[in-house]
Amino acid sequence: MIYDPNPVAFWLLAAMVAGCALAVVRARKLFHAGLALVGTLFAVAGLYGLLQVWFLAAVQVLVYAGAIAIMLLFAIMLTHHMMTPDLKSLTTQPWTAAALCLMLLAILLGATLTSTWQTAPDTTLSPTWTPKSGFQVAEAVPSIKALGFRLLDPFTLPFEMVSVLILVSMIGALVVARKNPALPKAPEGREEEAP
Amino acid sequence: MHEQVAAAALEGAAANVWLVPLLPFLAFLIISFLTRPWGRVSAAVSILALTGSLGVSAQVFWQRFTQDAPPMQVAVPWITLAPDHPLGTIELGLLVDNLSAMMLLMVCFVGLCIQIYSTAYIQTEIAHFPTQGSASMSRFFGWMSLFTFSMLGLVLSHNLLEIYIFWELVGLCSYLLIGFWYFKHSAAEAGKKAFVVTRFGDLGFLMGILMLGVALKGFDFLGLSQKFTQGIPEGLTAGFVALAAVLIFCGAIGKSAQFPLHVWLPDAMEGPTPVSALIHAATMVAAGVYLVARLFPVFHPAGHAGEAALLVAWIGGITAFLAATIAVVQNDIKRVLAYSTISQLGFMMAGLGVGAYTAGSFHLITHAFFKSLLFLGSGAVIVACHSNDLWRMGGLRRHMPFTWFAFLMGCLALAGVPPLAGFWSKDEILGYVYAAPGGMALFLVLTFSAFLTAFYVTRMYFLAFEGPYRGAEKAPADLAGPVPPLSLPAPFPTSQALDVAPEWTEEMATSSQEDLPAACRGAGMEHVPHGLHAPKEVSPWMWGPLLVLALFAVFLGFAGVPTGVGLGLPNFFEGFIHLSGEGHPHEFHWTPMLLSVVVALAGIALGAGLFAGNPERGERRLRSGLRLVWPFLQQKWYLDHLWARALAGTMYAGALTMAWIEANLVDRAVFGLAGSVRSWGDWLRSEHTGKVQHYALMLLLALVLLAVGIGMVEPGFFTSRQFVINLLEGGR
Amino acid sequence: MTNALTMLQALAPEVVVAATAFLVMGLDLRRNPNPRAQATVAIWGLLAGALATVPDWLDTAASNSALTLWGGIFVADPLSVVFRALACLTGALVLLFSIDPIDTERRNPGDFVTLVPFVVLGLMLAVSAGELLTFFVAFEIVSLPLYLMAAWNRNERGSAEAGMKYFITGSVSSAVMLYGISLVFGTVGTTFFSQIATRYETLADPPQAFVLGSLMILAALGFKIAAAPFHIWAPDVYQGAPRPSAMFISTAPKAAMVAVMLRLFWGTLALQGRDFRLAETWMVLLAVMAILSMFWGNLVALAQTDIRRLMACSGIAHIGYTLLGVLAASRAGAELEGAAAAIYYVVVYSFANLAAWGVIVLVGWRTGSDRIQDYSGLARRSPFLAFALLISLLSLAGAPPLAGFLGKFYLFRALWEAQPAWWWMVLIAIVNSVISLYYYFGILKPVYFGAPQDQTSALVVPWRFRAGLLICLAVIMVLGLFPELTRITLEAGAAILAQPGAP
Amino acid sequence: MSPIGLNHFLALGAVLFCLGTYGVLTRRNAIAVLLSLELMFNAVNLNLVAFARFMPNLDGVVLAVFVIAVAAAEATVGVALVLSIYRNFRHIDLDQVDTMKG
Repeated sequence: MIYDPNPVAFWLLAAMVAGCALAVVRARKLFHAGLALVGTLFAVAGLYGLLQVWFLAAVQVLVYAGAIAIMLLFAIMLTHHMMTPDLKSLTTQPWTAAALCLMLLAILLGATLTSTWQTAPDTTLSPTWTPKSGFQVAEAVPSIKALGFRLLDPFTLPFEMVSVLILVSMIGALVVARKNPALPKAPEGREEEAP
Repeated sequence: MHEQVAAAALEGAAANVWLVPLLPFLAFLIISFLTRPWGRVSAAVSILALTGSLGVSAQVFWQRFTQDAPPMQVAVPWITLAPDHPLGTIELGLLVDNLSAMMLLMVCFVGLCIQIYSTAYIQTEIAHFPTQGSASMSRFFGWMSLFTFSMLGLVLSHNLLEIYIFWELVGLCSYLLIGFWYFKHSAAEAGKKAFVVTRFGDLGFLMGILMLGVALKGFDFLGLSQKFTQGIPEGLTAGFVALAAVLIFCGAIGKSAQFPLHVWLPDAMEGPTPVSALIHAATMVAAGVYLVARLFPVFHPAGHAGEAALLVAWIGGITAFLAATIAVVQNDIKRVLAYSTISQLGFMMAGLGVGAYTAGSFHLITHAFFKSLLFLGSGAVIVACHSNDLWRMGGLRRHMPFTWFAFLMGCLALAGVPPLAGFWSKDEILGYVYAAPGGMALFLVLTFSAFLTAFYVTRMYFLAFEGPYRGAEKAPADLAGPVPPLSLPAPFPTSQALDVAPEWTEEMATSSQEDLPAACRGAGMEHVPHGLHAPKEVSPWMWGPLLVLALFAVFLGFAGVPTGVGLGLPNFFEGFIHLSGEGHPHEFHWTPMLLSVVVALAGIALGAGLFAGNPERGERRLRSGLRLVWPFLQQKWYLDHLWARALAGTMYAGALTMAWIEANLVDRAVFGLAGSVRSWGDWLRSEHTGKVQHYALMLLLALVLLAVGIGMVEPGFFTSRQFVINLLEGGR
Repeated sequence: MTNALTMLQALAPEVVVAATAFLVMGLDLRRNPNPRAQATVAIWGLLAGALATVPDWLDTAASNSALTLWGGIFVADPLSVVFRALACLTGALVLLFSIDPIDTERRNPGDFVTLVPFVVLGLMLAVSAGELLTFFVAFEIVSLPLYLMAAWNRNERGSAEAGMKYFITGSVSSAVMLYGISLVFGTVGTTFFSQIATRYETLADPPQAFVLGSLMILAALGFKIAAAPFHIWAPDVYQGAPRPSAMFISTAPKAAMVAVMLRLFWGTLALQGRDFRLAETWMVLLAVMAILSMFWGNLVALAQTDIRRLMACSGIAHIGYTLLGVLAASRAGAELEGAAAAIYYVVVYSFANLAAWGVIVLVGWRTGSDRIQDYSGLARRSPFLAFALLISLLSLAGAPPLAGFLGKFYLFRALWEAQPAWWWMVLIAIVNSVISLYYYFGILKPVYFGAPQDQTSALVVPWRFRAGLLICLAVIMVLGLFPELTRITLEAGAAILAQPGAP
Repeated sequence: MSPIGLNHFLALGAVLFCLGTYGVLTRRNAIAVLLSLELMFNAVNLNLVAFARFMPNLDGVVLAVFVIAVAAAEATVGVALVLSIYRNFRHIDLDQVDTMKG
């Protein structure tokens, strides 16, 4: 049978997602926008839960709401007096952007809603593997175990690449974000090619 | 040579033939990028590379000489412009046949002698320009190597387009080396003149190549030759072939300094003397002759008169005569030799024109040896006397015995004294011309030129080597200095203003002298009493190669002694280089041979009679004897002026027209167009507002527009049944 | 099944470069890091990486096959070999050109040197990725450090601004691409290139979402290569970023993305097996992008006075030309020629561009200016630099007999053969080449005929620049002199992509 | 209430994506732009997870995990760049970060 989520929960969460997202893009105070983002992220996590993808819901809360949002909040605090809307006007080109976004929405909706999707009865979730029984198509809900094997078998390379990605972005970010250092005294012998 | 046109692959020693041009090229790279600061190292690199090339080409030559093999070639596609079209692929290839094998050997050997000579010689020139130093030496040897590479590539070229590329490359090298002392105005001008004048010929050459190649659907020499073995190829008219051949010959006229494009070569003597020897006597100028020999069947299609060949013959004859007359009146030793080169090239062309394939090629080879010898000898003389002026020489026989001996051998060879090399080769050309139907007029012209040759050679020899040393004296006022140049009508800019053909002035003749720093100018020739600075023999590095070349100048001729002479020698040369379908069966005639001996001896006798005792008196008598034509000859038949005027006049008129067209038509159109293009640019540029969110907006707008464009959103899209169902039912 | 040895061979270049990257990073952690030594290590490591592609090449080109790992996540085929080697060489050259200025100005040279091999690693993985998300992650490994390198001069407004602009526009395009990936995944249920086409065959009705998803991916790729109309960030970023970073941005990602476009729009998204309509759609789209790029790039370049902005605009135009090859490659029957032409062109472009940027970096470092008028009299201040600029710009302009001319020629011919009805596009491209001559000569004229301003002294060219420029010029000349050799090799390499079901 | 299906999630994703886009295009504050970017990434994830659940195909979840990781890296870089802008301009108003144009 096709999976059937609870409509009430969906609409509630959907409203929360849309509302919080609207707050993110329209809030007058940046701090509120940040909080609204956290709200959105939680609501999305809720939707994952509604879809029974619990692992991702947890990741969403831990990594996204817990880490990324907090980092952004720190950035807000580093660059702002916290609660003050310090810009002369909050927005630029609001109407053009709104028109564009509506067109974009129309296209996205149009394309997705006229397509037929290959949905299938909820029996063929990706197989799991146990040492005893080998591959099995058993669980209706994508399990963490299945996910882990999937990450290890075909997606090994991107998995490793993501670690490199995070490493390099941290190296670079550290350099760029660091305070202006007083230019270090050049060690001897480094000046030979200076103009 | 063409009995069996089907080419074989490169085999044996010939399989290594690619090394021959490659080694000098590597030397060029090494010198340019690695050893530039060390002149002597560069010289060593260059000479080593050339020695290697010489070794390989000697092997190739030996292989060709001992085996009777068909021409060998290899080719790879180089640039494919259209894969399916016969002309769509330009090939790079190597063609090894007897002619190219012999040319390789000649170029490498003469080049090697000249380079060894240069190691000592170039330092004396560098000494005149103390700021130049070692880098100049590297520059010299680097360019010499590049030139050698280009020349060897030209010789080995397998098709017309390839030869054209190398043709231009040797032209470039010649330009670079003529203007070697680029800060000397005259040198820079001479380089430019050589470049511009030969470009006229090359234009025709390229057109001829394209005509021939496109019409015959192929550029490679063997294929072309094969198509002509049965006469004019099908689908072509004799006129078309003749026109193409004449156009190709234009290239040869330019490069081999034939009338009327010969004017650049005397000026090219501005280059260092080894350059004159290598490029403007032995190799590059022979490229035109080589080209005509390569395309011999095109000039002489079987069973046809060969109108183009007739033109070749007469151009050659005229050139030979004209240059010989001018050489008689020259006072600059290098210019005498330059005109003599032009004249001898004319002999070769005349020979090829009447079908003397073997004889023309033979003269090409012998001439390369004795003319490079003469040039190198003149270089030694110039070094010793610090002057180019024959009137500042004299008596060098006693001071420079080795140079004297070598130079004398060269002179005798050039004059055509038996049994030296020049005699046999020139005589064979004369023999062919004599035997050619309708060739009597040409024969007389050439014979007279041969007489003149013997005469001016003798004059040069006596002025330089005999009598007293006149180094300290000024030349007698009435003997030096040219007739005032023809003044041009006022509206025409002078040639100098147009940079086309700088007029000959005394300054130019002695400019190498004028530009010397005061300290070394003449090394006190004017002020120090005579005798203190007698010329000294040059270093062994210089006279050594001279003697080697002299050996060849004396004995090389025996390789091509006509069998009819009865010396019992086989005609090696003819056995090696010959055409299967040569126009005339090779008969030996005693008449031209005896005649040429007679004229040579007569010329020598006349020269000796005039110049042996008192050269000044001889010169005055010569002038009074020739007083009607003297100014004419002195002004080089006014050809330079004619060129300058014709060019200047045409160009001036053309320039006026073009100026009008440009001001009134082109400018308006172009600036109008450019203006509107620019304003479009400015308009588009204003889209770059510098605001990042504007950029992001444009990005997404572009996405939306493209999506709409490819039909993502159509009328009725949002009211379609599927859309509504999906919207309401969530796609279940 | 792939055994460990195959895997090691296929991945050898990546392993070498990754090891180099980590080694260089480790060197940076020492107490007294020596950035020039780090750069040397990195350069040799990258060269070793380029060398390590040779076994892959021999293996795949000889058997005309591809080595695939993890069911197609990683593909080692001739296309990827060419571009992996190119990425390594580009990285090495960028380091060669950048270490002197960046070390002298002491702008965290060690970290800069560390990031370069990582970026190269990302590029190598991107061109060999056989799966959308792997490709995406690989490309983020390229993009994120490049955003930061653009903002590397922390004390310069322009640099920070360039980094920010690059980041925001880049992130938007990343999000767009991800959205596209999600749509494609949703329609065909896989993100593996090799499976997308086969799965698509089984669908009843070509879904709009697939087309839109592909379009979004194409748009994001267009952003990465700075093709109009997604190019608008380029001039600002090139102008503001530190010159070495701008050099890197203008070459490496573009070349890699062209390879990815070839891979993606040739069999994967064009889906020629099923119905040609979609392939036609992409051809029209690529044509629009190509024409817009050529005109926008060339016209805006005319109006520039800053050489870096000018190079940005000319880069846009060059991508326009290259897209003609990609376009031809998506036409059945002309794939080989189109792909080979695009590859040849992009390789030639990379080296010519690197040479030109090498000069820009050096001149900018020595004089602190990028105004074209300040290049006046460069020929007298340094004949070598002027010559390098001459050759590279003439090659970019497509002047015969340099490689750029043949590159353009091949592109035009491929287009002509793929779609003779579009002859007018060839005409447009030729008109554009002519326009481009105008501004390239606008640079060369002051360089050769202008007088040096205020009698400045000779420009000393450090050996690293000399070596780097010589290498670039040598490559341009060799590619120009022996185009046939290169092109045949490329065609042989590209042949594998044309096989049905190839990734 | 009608049952909830795949398209509901997709439509929500589209809305979220467009809201994020709107934020990116209009917010003058650089950090707000970063927040909006996160919305866009979340929209993608929502799509992926919905596909994964309804198709059903576990790969969607795997992709979503990667997207989260990439988003984290992007945020890191974004914050670093914002700080760099702040240092140089003493503000983070993107509309006024326009020293280069034309």
